[in-house]
Amino acid sequence: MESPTERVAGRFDWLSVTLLLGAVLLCYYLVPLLALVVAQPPGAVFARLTAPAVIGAARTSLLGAGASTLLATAFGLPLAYWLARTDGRLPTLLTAVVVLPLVLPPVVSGMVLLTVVGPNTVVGSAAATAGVPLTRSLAGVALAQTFVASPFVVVTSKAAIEGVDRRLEHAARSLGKRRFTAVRRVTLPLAWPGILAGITLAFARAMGEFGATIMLAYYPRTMPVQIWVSFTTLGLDEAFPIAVVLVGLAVATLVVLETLGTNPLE
Amino acid sequence: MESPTERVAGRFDWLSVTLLLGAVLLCYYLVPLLALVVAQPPGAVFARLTAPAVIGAARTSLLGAGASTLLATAFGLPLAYWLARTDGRLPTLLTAVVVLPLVLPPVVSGMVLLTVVGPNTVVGSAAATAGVPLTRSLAGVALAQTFVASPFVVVTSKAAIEGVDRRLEHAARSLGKRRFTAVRRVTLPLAWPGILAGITLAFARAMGEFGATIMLAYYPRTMPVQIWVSFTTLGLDEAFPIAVVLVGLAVATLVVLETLGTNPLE
Amino acid sequence: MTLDVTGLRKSYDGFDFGPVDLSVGGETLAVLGPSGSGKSTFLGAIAGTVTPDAGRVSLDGRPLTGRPIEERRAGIVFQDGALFPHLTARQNISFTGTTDERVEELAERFEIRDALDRRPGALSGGERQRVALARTLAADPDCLLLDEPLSSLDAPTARRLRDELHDLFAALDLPVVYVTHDRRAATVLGDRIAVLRDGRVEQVGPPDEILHRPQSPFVARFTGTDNVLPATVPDGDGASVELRIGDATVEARVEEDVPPDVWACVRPVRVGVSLADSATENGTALRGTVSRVLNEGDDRRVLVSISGTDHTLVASVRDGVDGGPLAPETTVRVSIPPAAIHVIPNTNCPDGSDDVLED
Amino acid sequence: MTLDVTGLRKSYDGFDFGPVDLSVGGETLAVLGPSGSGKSTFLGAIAGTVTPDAGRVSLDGRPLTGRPIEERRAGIVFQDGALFPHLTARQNISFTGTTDERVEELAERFEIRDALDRRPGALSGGERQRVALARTLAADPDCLLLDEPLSSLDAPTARRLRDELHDLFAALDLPVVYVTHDRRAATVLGDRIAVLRDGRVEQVGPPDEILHRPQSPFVARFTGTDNVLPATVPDGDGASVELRIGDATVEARVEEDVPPDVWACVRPVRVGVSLADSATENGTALRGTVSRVLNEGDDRRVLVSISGTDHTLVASVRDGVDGGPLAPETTVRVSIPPAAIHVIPNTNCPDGSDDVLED
Amino acid sequence: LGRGRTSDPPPSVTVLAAGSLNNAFENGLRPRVDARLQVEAHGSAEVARLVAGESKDPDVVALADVALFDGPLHPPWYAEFATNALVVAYDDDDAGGRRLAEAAPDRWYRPLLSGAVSLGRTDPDLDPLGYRTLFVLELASEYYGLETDLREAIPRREQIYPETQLVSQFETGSIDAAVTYRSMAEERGYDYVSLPPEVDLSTPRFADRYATVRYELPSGKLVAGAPISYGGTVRYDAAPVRGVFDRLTNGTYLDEFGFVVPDDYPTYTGDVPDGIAN
Ligand SMILES: Nc1ncnc2c1ncn2[C@@H]1O[C@H](COP(=O)(O)OP(=O)(O)OP(=O)(O)O)[C@@H](O)[C@H]1O
Ligand SMILES: Nc1ncnc2c1ncn2[C@@H]1O[C@H](COP(=O)(O)OP(=O)(O)OP(=O)(O)O)[C@@H](O)[C@H]1O
Ligand SMILES: [Mg+2]
Ligand SMILES: [Mg+2]
Repeated sequence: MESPTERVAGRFDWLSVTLLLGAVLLCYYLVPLLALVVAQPPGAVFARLTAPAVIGAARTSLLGAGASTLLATAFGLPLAYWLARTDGRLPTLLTAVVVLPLVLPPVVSGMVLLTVVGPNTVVGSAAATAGVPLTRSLAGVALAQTFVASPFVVVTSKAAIEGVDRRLEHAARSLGKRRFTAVRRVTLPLAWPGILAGITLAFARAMGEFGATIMLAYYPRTMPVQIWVSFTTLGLDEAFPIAVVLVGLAVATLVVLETLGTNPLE
Repeated sequence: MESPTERVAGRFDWLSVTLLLGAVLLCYYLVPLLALVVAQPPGAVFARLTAPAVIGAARTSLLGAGASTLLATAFGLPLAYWLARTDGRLPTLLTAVVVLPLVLPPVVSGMVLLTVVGPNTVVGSAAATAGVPLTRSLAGVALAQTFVASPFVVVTSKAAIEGVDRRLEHAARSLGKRRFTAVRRVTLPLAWPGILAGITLAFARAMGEFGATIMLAYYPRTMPVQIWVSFTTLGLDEAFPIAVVLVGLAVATLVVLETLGTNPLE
Repeated sequence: MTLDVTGLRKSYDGFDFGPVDLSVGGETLAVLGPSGSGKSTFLGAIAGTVTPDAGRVSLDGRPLTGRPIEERRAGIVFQDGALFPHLTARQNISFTGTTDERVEELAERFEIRDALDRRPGALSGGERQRVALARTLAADPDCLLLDEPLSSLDAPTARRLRDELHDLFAALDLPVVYVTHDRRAATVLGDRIAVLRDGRVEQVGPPDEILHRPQSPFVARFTGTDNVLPATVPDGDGASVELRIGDATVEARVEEDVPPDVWACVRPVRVGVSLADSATENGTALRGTVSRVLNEGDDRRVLVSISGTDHTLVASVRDGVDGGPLAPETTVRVSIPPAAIHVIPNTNCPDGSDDVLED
Repeated sequence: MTLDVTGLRKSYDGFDFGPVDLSVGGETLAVLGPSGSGKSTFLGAIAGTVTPDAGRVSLDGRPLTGRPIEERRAGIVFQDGALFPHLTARQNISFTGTTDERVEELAERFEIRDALDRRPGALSGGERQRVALARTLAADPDCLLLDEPLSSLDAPTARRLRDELHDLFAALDLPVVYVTHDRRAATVLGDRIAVLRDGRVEQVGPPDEILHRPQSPFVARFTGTDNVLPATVPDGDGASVELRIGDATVEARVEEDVPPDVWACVRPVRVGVSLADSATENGTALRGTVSRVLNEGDDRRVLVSISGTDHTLVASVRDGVDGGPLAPETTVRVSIPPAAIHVIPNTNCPDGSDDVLED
Repeated sequence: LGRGRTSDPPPSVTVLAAGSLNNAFENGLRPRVDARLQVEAHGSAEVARLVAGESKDPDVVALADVALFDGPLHPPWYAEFATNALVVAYDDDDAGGRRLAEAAPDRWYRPLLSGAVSLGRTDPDLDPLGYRTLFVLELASEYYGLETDLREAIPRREQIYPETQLVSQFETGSIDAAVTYRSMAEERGYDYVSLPPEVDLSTPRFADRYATVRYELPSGKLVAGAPISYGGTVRYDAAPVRGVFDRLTNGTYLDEFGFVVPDDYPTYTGDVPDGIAN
């Protein structure tokens, strides 16, 4: 039989200590969120669910965040792969560039973006002539969110791809598969948890983005803009229920993302 | 001798294609940033470097972002480890919780944080009595930035830790090292690229954070707040040079971070 | 120091390990068994890297089951080394804070001095394996669990290390469980050998007993007794009996009474093959035709179809010992000394030929 | 199909591979060599996973060097398998789009049907190795590079697979480079054997030549000729010469004229040991004292200090072949048939004993 | 941008407006115009900066302080269409707030001076409400003939919040009282103390009196006290824009939202294009 002290020692689990520390952070996230959610009368929240302005904003937010997450993934993954698999100082330098959009306050990001895609710029007016105005449009929403959120995909995926043994890619290629196929079928699935983390972060950030969006596209309104408008016109009581709707929307999407994107290794 | 067509085929490198795609995104980051930097007369930028308000703001920003990155790492790493190494549905659920602060527009985050650490709350008044006011103080800056930026450390580190073979930790423990030591000396160094990515993202985001910071701490001013104040009082010509200073500051810090935090595997 | 394993079980989807009961004193237990028979699972359950479904493991009376890995003090060398990829070989070995001298001494012993300052990614397969071995030994464990520690080494190096390990184990006086698929290493290193089959211990005993007195056709075949033939004993009394294999008859010496149905086991090296017209040799002689000859370097493996039966005997013949060329189709005389035949009662033992096929 | 390797070189910090020149036709080249001698580096340079510093590799005239890995069509089985951890064994094997039937057939052949639907993490060491082998074969490569593909398998399974591979290689008619540290596998599978030492090819030739007519003490020792003794030839003409080893004299048969200083090489199995008082045997006889006896299962390894010299001879003695007990301190008569002695000129060849130590 | 979009009916007109006008425009003006109204609201100074810096390019600009039309914006003309008054809003659920209510209407500054009430205000450097709060305090000292200058005694830096925070702090009860526009107090249903017209900056009649107080902006520009006056201008002239601007400046909706429209409003300054001032 084990002696009691041995049992206690066995039970004193370091994993629980990590959870304890982590719980502090979790509480820091949860308490304000719960305060927000609990304080709103469910009726008020449900009423917002049918308000056309809120429905429109939800649509814009989902479309915009979806589009920018797609853009971020489509362009960010190749970039991440290149950064991870190229030797030398250049990738380190470029990684720093990727992080810079995060450093700018979103409003400033919005303003500098306007200097590039604004209606009076070459790009902006060309696009507008082609019928795709880059500001005050869904395209503008997506552009603003892409600028702010896509670095997460790049930086997180880069780290994840670096963690995949290059030899597995070699093995796939030695079986006659082109590098692209090897990456698609071996490297990316193995880096998937990290890539998914990046995509999740980017999507969430895009959903919550306000500063840059309001510069590029006040209209169509995203949820954060709608919350802000409601707040400035009618106050907190009007704004917070919409925030709860936003949180609900995000949770639903994140759960779908987690489920569709299950780690293939598990 | 190789035939010319073989040579060409050999040179057509898929890695370059990824860079081509990635370059689109890089340009999207770089062009606005360059537009910003190049448009500012160097003299104007240097003048800001000595302005007391800017120096103060830079100090606050660096201290705040540094503190919040430290907090995020100190509490976020244990949480990430726990989330990565625990089986079941609970970690998935909690990971969603971790992402939620990103979903809230920063201003809303600031508002709900005020309901928890504001001067009239239990926590806030207790802290204020103890001489550490949680709003309108460096502590407030750090708290706001931690809420907004720490999820990056948690989510990215979690993915990185998941990528480390558990058997290596087992091996370390079979050599008689406690779990904590095994994690510190084996798991964390191996997950380091991912963790560093998370820390980098968190730091950058904290440097750029505006919405939540302005709610919790208008004073002392951080760089984004200072930029905003300069913009509304004196206009773009005053604000953009400060933004350039911010970018320079961030680049310097990121380079230091990259250098100090070199991947131990390389 | 004694390692006791009682009723250990572990089930995977499609594979059941155990129940296994074993006790290892200050000795070396060599574990032999086919690929997938549960050898690594066994070691893992002792070390704590595999959570068993049932059973107890204790070291010198101190229970190990349920304890965290780090408190077990069971040094395990994983089959693939499990080296820390971010540390050099030296840092791997001194992970537990071993002194420089000890690291140097181990490196000297295992011939990896040149590799010490390289990371595992820059080591050859064999170097990696030796670093893993050194790392485990450097931690001064209370028992040693080695999972095929020499499998990636060339024969001369493996033999040298085997001898080093032999001396080391003798000096350490710890329970050592040594998983190997090298019959020679098992014989040289093992004070006892345990043969695993499908997750269960089929036989445990000293090397000589396992090799020469297997208790089942499986153990016989697995340990190199390639000839396991069904035979009947028409007249089974006394120390010497006649065995009928098909139409042929051979004489065997037995220690106990044997039932009428038996397996006759003969190691290939004990089968003599001579040209049919050469002088009669010692022991019972059978006639047959050579069906195949395989050159294995020092030995030739000769397959002989025995006349009057549908069995094939395998003989391991040394160059120049019997003289004369042995080509397929040659008619030969096969002689087996009566003492070379080991008899296993053919009662409830399954044949085992499903697991170990013949050439 | 011919694989041509010319002037291949690769330098690591502290290790230089090459220059190596080799040509492999539709045959199997077995590569033997100590751990760390560059075997994996050699295969990697052909497959493209290692970038050589110099040299050319071509397959049927088509140059491989400088080409991307995927265009080389060189199927490599990595030493550690390099299985895709996120795919089941079946998905690993059918990675290149192999039909289900072919996967089943390979699985059947390599005895891994039960393991097909598991991921590498849930496979045993030997199962993993066989999946890697099957995966490479399923890709229908133009040449095969195998890095110790059977090292994690138990002896009977390894032998069965070795025979499977033998038939397969014969049927495929591709260049096969087979790195192994199993001398038997090299002998059975290799049409030729190359012995690597410190990154260079020390000798290439058919198995019989490598084993029985090594050109250097290193090759001799590495391929199992444990007895490599310095000898002088007082009178070296004709087919039969007398060799002086210390005070003792043995007779040897030689094919060419030999210089006065030579190495006398004898494989342990060719050394006969009999009790000093038994009848004189064939061949030259020496006297000596048994210093150690090691039981290796079927054989006993007997170390005999030869009187009149300070050399020790190793004999591999089979149970019951010579009869009588052989204990340490016994005085014995050692006989070596003149044909069993292989003579290597002791001119510029280094001894090689640094690399391959004796028991 | 309104000019290019004649093709898609109804035409859209973009209005960049001061935050305090947002509710009136969103819920008062929008139902009264045919055009698709796109209102963007920021702080008045921010609006002016955004337009001056060409970050935003609206058809109509409407600000809470016509002083901004002398810089950073320099439109050729503008219309003043409403005024507002400053009030002291308080929270009736709160001890501090109730004390303020008890002191009203003539002694409202006492609890503020004694420190029993936590007051919130906005940054005078950043928006007009901020410096107007200071004007009110100075004018009140004069009006009540106090020895202590309220402008000196009351303000402390801790009282300064960005506008969004001020509102949310007030609504969540962290601040007992705030100096704010009457329109805002009305629309949000705050309790408030009305101030005498000599103090509350609402009455053009007292313009001279208001002009005695000043505040220096960080740019060095000196702003003098003046009646609160909401001004607007059209940046891109087009029929739908004019329609909107006309409703914007002449609408009755302004009263509903707590603004004051003096009889002579709207008044025009500068080079007014034909047909705007009818
Ligand atoms: N995690 C697992 N999940 C499912 N099955 C497993 C798992 N680990 C091992 N197995 C299976 O259990 C059996 C025994 O595995 P084990 O690794 O113990 O064999 P082994 O005797 O060490 O074989 P080898 O000599 O090939 O290394 C194998 O059939 C293997 O496929
Ligand atoms: N990437 C590398 N960097 C530095 N040294 C290396 C690297 N790879 C291999 N080496 C060294 O080169 C030598 C040859 O290695 P290689 O793997 O080819 O040996 P090997 O013959 O396959 O040995 P083994 O039988 O042990 O697998 C070894 O000493 C090894 O330490
Ligand atoms: Mg195993
Ligand atoms: Mg190797």
